[in-house]
Amino acid sequence: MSMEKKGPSSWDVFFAGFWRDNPVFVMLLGTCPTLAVTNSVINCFAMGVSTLFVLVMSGILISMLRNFIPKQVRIASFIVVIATFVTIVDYLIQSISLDLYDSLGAFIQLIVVNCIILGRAEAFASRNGVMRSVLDAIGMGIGFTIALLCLGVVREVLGNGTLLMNTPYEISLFGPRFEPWSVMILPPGGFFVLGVELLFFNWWRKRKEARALAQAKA
Amino acid sequence: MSTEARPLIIGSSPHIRVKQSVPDIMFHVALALLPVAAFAVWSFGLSALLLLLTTTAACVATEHTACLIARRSTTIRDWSVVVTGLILGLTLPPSTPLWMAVLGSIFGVSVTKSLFGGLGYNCFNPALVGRAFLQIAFPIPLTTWTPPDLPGRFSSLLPTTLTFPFLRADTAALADYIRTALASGGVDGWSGATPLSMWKFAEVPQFESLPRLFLGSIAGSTGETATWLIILCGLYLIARNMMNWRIPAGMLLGAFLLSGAFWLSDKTHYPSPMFMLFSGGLMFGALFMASDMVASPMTSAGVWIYGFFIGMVTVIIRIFGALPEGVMFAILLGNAVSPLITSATQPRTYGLVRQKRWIKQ
Amino acid sequence: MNPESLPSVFINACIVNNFVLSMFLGICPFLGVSNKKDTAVRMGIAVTFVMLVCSVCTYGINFVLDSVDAPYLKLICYIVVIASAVQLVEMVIKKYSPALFRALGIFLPLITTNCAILALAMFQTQKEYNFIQCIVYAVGAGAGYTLALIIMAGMREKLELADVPDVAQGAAITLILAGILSLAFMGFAGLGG
Amino acid sequence: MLISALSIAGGVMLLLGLLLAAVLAIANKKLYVYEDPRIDEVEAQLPSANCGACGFAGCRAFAEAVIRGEAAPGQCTASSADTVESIAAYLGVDAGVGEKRVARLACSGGDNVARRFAHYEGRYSCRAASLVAGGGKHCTFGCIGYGDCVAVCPFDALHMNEHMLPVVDEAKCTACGNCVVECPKHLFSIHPISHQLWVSCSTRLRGKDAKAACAVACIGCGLCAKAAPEAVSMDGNLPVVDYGKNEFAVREAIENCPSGAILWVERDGRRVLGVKAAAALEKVLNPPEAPLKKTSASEAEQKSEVSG
Amino acid sequence: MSVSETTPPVDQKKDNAGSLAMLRTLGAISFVSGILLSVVYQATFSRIQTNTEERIRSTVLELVPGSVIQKEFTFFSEASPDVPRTVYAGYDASGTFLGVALEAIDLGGYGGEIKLLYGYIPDEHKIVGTKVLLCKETPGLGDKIKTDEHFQKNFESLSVPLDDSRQHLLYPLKLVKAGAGGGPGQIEAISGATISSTAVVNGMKESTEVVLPLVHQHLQELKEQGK
Amino acid sequence: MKSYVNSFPHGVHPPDCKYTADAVIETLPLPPEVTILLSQHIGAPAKALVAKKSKVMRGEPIAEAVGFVSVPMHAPIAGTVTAVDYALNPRGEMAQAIKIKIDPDADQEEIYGTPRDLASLTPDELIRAVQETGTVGLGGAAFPTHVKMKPPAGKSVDTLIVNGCECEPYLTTDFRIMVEESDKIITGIQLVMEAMGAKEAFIAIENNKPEALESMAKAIPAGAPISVRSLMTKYPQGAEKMLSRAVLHKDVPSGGLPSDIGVGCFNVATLLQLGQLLPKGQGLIERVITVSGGGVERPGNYRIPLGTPIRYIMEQVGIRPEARKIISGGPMMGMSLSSQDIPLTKGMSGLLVLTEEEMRDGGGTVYPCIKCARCVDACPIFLNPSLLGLLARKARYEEMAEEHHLNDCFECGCCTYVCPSNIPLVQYFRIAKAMNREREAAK
Repeated sequence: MSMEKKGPSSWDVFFAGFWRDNPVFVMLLGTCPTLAVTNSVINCFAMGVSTLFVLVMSGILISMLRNFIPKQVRIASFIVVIATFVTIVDYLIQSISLDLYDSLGAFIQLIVVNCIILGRAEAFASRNGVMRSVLDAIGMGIGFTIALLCLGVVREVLGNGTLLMNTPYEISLFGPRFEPWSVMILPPGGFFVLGVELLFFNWWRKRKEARALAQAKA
Repeated sequence: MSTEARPLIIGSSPHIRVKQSVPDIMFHVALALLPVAAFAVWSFGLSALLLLLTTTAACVATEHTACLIARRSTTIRDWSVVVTGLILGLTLPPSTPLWMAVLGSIFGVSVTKSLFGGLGYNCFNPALVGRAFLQIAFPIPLTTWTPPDLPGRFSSLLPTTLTFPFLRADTAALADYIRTALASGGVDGWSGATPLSMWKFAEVPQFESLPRLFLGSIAGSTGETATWLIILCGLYLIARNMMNWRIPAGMLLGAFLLSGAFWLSDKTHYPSPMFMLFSGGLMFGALFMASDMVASPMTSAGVWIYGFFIGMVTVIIRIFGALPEGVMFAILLGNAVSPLITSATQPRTYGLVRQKRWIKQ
Repeated sequence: MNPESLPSVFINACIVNNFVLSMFLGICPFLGVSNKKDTAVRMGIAVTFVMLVCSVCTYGINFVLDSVDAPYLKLICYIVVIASAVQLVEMVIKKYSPALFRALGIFLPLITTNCAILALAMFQTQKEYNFIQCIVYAVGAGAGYTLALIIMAGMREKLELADVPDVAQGAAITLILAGILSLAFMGFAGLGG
Repeated sequence: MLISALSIAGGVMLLLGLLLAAVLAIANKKLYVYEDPRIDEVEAQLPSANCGACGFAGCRAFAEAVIRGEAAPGQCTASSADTVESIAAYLGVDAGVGEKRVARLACSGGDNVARRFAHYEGRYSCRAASLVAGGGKHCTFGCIGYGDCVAVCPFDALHMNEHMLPVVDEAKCTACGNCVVECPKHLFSIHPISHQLWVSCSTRLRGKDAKAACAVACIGCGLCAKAAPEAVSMDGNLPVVDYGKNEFAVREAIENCPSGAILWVERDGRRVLGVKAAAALEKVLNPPEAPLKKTSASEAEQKSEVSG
Repeated sequence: MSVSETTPPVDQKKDNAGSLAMLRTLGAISFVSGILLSVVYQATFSRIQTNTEERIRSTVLELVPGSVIQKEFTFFSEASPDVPRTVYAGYDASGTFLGVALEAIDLGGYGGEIKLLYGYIPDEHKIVGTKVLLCKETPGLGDKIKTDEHFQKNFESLSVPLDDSRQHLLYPLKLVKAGAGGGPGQIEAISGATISSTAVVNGMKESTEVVLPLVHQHLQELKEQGK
Repeated sequence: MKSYVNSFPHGVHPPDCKYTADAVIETLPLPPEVTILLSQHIGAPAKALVAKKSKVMRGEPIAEAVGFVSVPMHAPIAGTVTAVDYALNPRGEMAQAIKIKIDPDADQEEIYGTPRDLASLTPDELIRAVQETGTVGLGGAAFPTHVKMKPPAGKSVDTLIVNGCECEPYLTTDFRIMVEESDKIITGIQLVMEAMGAKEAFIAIENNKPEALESMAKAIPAGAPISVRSLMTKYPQGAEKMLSRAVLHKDVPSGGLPSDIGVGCFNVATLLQLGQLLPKGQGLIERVITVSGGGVERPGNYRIPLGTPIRYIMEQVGIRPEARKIISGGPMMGMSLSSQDIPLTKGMSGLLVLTEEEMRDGGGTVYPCIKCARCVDACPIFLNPSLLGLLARKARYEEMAEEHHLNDCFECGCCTYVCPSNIPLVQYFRIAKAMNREREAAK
């Protein structure tokens, strides 16, 4: 790779967000939408893609403008940029499908305050070039979508007995006699599922660390 | 040099201790629950028996498994988890499908107790969390009631009891079963409601007669019906100094006063305070759930406030909320605020001028 | 109760539709700052204050934007005003109370990205509240946020002394605690109309 | 229509932007607090152990001190040499790396050589035991052996050996001093690794009494002081090494020690006994009669608290 | 954060930038966003408008069985003359009047406003189905009003006869607990989503009480318009 | 506000086990050798006045006080000093001690002393005389009595509380001396009142000791401002703070002394010694202790010379093979001794030899705290022992002291006694206090 030894390679930047530095499971960012929209898989998907779009667009713009923005108005400027793109997404979705727009509730607009976006703008895009920022944004966006889906699948399957409900591809997994656990699509279910998934994530990471340590010793 | 062969023991003072230990206390609580359980089996039959056995076994098994996973020595011998299992069983409707009971047990014990570090560290009463989880997850089966003393209750199970795991409980079949059974006993008509929901959802509020409430010949959760027995068993624990009497006292008083105030304002719409006290799970909640030591405040004043708070919230939820019964949620809320109550009511230390400890600047 | 009446607006915002526990708003700071009671109180007060300011600003913005017929600018205006207000508050605290600043740490800037505040602006617009209702709504939401924070802090202080298994420590156990709390708050459903 | 909408939108936003920028600009002038951004950078490089070995209240306080020039990066004993180097390079200051220092234990009395004469029941901790009639070990000056030091070591540099005596892993030890504070008998102290002659006993008793309590106790014979008179002197019954004259603290001093109370610590942390002492110890440890049994039954009981 | 960021060189002068730069930057960015948003809004406006209309059209056609043409009417009731009441009439290909779709709105939902259309066949005095247009209810719970079959069944063929005065409903709509329905005008709630169910029923109640008499009043007009 | 007549709120009721209440005080034969620890009191250790091979007379001063907060030591037997060296003390430390071997030919009857006319002494001289007797608080604290008699500048004591509660189970020393030697106690009280300028004295006795109440009431001379108070039988009634609440309904301020509220608090045994020693100008050389517990063959109340090795006492009273623990003091606050080589000190008010069945401590499994709040209801100074215990488990010692008033705890043991989880709370608190002291010192 022609990259200088300045930091992680582009591939690392890209893939980090998927799992190793997953914004939800590792950095605990963007928990609000993670909890709020994950009661059906399709919502997760739409939310993930919208967030990805905003992340990438704002990443591009902010990394381009990073040298012109004074430190004091940094946050305000970033927010303006982000809010612009969110509003754009909002109108785009409305013009594509009103049904999808309705199913996401207010949370499209709340992408503005998703800490992932401002967090990446602050921590990455304002310090890196356009190319790397885009890679990071795509990686983080996909990581976010993966995390949303991790929750969404569990919540929808247990809470409704289906996958991809409200879409033409709806699959009923357990047949009509399934008793849905309505708690799963309610707020407490969101907290529980994320809590338990974090628990497994921690366990998995600890085990990996322990193994790495054991290997290093051997 | 005679004693030198066996070295002296050294240890920190005090060198004597009271004999009552944690397993003793928990064992007696379980013991005090047994008459209530027996009455439940007597009024609701085989299904109730199976339900109680299932929850107890499932709770014990969950705790044991959790200990194995955490590589700790098992803690099932301290009886606390048996108490949890019994309480959970006693708060469920008799027709609860067993698979739901198992799910509630697993959820309650693993999430509320094991994850928090086991006995003594749980912030909430595990049985209650299991119950609330089931209530929210499966609202319909958990608000489907069975009348007590059904003919044939000892010869057959209720149709929903053995529902296949994860499948819907057939409440229609249950209603048919009940109607048939009642008809064979010469009774027609069954509203399918507890005294509380009859009051709340009926067109014209219907108040159950107090003696029936007191004696337990009403529909309700397995263990909540026989008020007299619950009081007796609670008094046993209080007499053995294994329960803080202030909690049930505060809770009953809180519920009594608040519902009394409402009752005085409109006697036709609001139920009498005695109805409030004896209906639903208030008595059972006061004596066996709110009084759970682990999740209640530690100071005498705090315990009164805690009881009072739960009693009042129960009444508020019952009267204004969407649900007919609020004891469970009220106690959970009480559990949630109990650390705050404890720290706010810590009495003045001997010889100390009271400081502002709540918010330090 | 009439859902438009002031007590009802308050109870609704504070308890029944608690921003944290039933609307999933403002979770990040909720997880971050709920470990000590006094920090929780301060954070709660800060959030309530910002909510109040933003509620008033939102009312004004709506008025202006409706008069020039540019509804597409609402979101951006809300967020920019909120962001600036928060930054101003941050600067004031940093200047006059470094200790408080250290206590709230990185979470002060996070109030900017606290969705609870933006959501408040959006909900009050959506519900078409009048000025008084807006203020009551903001105070109620702030009080609900503070309540959730303090209850959580009380329990987490207790939990610090417990033997929570390694894998569950940190966010996992906090989320589960929040879940149980949210379960308990479900009991209030239907209250206040 | 389009034009007017555009101009309204542009105008409103421009006004808003300018207004906010103005407010922030004024606030920036009035309320500005300068904070050196290097503090964050340095803190980020530090290990965040917050061990306090540097003498400051946590890593951030240390970072502030380093920036102010009141401390050298090398004072952080928990950082690797690379990190120290990198901080020093970042700030353009001298790293100020000192000689590696480690914690040393002034006791050799494990359960194989030192006797316990009372059976302690209660919390499994040295501090707890020491408050209960001294812990029940015959030598009341020596290590109690319940491993409090191990528990407080943040760097995993201490572990208990099979005779319930802590062993310092000098490679991992960062001289943070936690064990020094924790040990109720005050047996630990921090020393540069060049202090190789080491008195590994703390008894104040005279020869006979000391020997009765512990096979490796110093009997106060003074042979070491004779072998290295410039560096070693006797204080009561115990030799003291004057590390100010470390060059005279020669290895010969340990050769005549009859008990093994004074020993030689190699640079890699190995503890070497004198020939005589080694032979004497061999006799104690593999005598005609069996060595003393550990009180293992009681430990199981005491540990039950941890599991229970 | 474990991604290591490349640090820009520390420049203390730049750190505390001048007020002018702040004004310039924030002003410029805001201005550009304003323009951008305005453009996007204008560009998408007609699409969204069409979407909304198309949605209503398809809904009306769906709600009024057999209809292929939809027409919009606005009536005013005497009780509340300043509120326009929209009535979507459905006709078959030959222009025969089949029924109407009516709007019901209630603000008392969990997430605020709920808007739905329901089909009404004036000749049969029957409601023949509903379709939720706007719903911000909790996904999976409140929004069951859209999907819950049991709840939908309430409206599949709901008889709503007017009383003799032709001004009021004979049986006003009424929400009852799940499983307790069956009576005329009774609608069974979704258990666990009482608030949303209440909002739906309240909205429909208000709408039926006002608009159904109106429809009958203007029935002739509606029938003629199809020709 | 609840008023606690003749008692204090909270506290516990352990079984009283006073088996030796009727055993008249006996005198044991003199031991062949004694070991006088130079620090048997709180304060600076005494400085030896004798060297190896010195001949000493019974009652002769053998060590002198160093400074004000210190007391001299006297030879309890006539004999020869064999060594001035390290010896094991009750705390399990090696401390300086004088060892004396009995001289079989010496006259053990005659006791060294310098009688003087007490009436002519000024209060200050009286206090000095008290110091010369070497008297310390014989209830167990071993705080030099003369220091206590001289309250800090600006403080004065007008009320004297005489502690005859003996609330610890098993112990009957104070009870026996109140029954047998009430006159001398009254003498002691009067001397102390005079030296301190106190106007009033209350003799506080728990109501389970009617004989002592009666005997003390009888001994009070007519007209003397001394009265007997019968208090509720409850542990720890005999603690200074509890006494001042029970008798005077006043709180000793946190971190302060009884003299802050004008109270002086003295144990009956201490006053007995003063009443006995001061007129003759003698030193403290022996004391009465209760030897009791299931591991003893002849339990009773014995008058024993200080410095007598425990082993000798045990030989005299007979120790059973099932004896597992020897405690100096009572079972609630006493110290367990690690060896029988430890000598009798001034602060030992009893020796309990407990068997396995008697001590229900340590053997029980420790369960996690179930927040039953029994400790909260037992703590006589209104702390939250449960919380403190949990904090201690996590080593948050400084927080315990700063926010939760750890330093007000006087380790009465009520919390540990009632704990159903067998949590060693008091031990945790001792550790915490020790760590805090050390951290403070390190700063």
